[in-house]
Amino acid sequence: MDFYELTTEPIDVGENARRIVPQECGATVTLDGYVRRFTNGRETEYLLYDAYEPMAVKEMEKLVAKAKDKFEISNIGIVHRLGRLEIGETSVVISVAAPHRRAAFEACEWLIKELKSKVPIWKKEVYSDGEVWVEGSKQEKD
Amino acid sequence: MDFYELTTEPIDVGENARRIVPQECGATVTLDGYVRRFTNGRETEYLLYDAYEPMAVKEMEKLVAKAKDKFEISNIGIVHRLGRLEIGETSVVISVAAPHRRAAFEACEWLIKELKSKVPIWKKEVYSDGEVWVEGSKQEKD
Amino acid sequence: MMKVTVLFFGATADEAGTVNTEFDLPADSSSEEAFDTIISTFPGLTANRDRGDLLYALNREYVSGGEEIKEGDELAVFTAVSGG
Amino acid sequence: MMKVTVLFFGATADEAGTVNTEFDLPADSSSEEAFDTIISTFPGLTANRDRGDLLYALNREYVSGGEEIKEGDELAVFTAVSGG
Repeated sequence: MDFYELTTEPIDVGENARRIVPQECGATVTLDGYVRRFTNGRETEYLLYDAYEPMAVKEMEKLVAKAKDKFEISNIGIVHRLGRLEIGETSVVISVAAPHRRAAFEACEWLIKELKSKVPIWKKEVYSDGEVWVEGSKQEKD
Repeated sequence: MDFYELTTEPIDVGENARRIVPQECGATVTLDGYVRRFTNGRETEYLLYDAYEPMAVKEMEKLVAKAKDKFEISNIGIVHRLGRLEIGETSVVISVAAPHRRAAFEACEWLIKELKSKVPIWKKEVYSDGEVWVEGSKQEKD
Repeated sequence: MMKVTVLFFGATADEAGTVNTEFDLPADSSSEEAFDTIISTFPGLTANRDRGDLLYALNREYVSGGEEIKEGDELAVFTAVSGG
Repeated sequence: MMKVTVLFFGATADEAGTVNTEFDLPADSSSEEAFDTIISTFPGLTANRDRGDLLYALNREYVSGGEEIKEGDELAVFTAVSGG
């Protein structure tokens, strides 16, 4: 069972990992991305995530299908949070279960990279003295 | 704050990931290894893990120090379970927090590989018609 | 003429001053023509377009160029995504 | 003579029939001599040793060879680890 969801509720990272554990697998790799306090030395107060929701879900669905085609993995679970997020809160979690961990590591890293360059979600960083919509780059590095 | 522990209690994968989140970081990668039902087509009933406990903790401590030297990461949390484990239960969880996810992926994968070849822990697979201590290989692959 | 819906998100919503608007386009518009018309209506967006900073979607798919726009289509204009 | 503790785990505990035993070794034994003496006492372990399957630890560190064994040391003999 795969899943790809948007939510405005806090994300439970452990639950995400355990939702996709099938009996024939041996390892799950999970990427937990969360709100940093400092970006380029500037202190963030909180973040706002906006999304083109139906397209975002469609793009996540495509990424899941592509990843399962490309890597020897069994299941994928992705949840991206929207709305206001405080420092340290999880914005995105991606879990990949596979019979062998190498494929799970590769697929998880590939998925976050693709998600960051393709899924229509935007974040606004709010500082004590201003705010800015972060613009991604199509050659997203990290 | 790093940690490396042995436990006979069930492991909470999400808690492991969240225990090491520092404010300057942006990503945590977690490897969750659990008991497979089938190994080489043979059905496992349950597993028993034995360890040379004080040496295992020492070796985990060394791996943590080496990883922090080798990769640009902030914190590491490792918990390995001992005793009897049922199918699907987590045997080991390794979480690595880093400012940039690439280093977290690399360090997490390096840590599980090293743990499987160096930390004195052994597993016994118990089948309906027998049992066997699994012997590792110094060139552990996956 | 035909009616389409146009959506903006994040920075483009700020520039356009709206997240959602209806547009009348000539029948048989291509996706290039449609988005050109839309951007020209929002001066705040032209600088973004000229820098090549905008992405375009038609009915919740990225446009690859040459699509034919139809009555009731959903178009969207946004900057490079920054989720994760 | 000096007294040391010897530990076995998993497969070596099964072969040796014990997990923990005391051993008397000649003073000034090297780690090689010590482990040779130990293995010879447990015929179940000699096949493992001859196949190169055994790992050795002294005071909770892998031996690299040439260590000098002292009274009260903790020695351990085990097969390649299989945790994870």
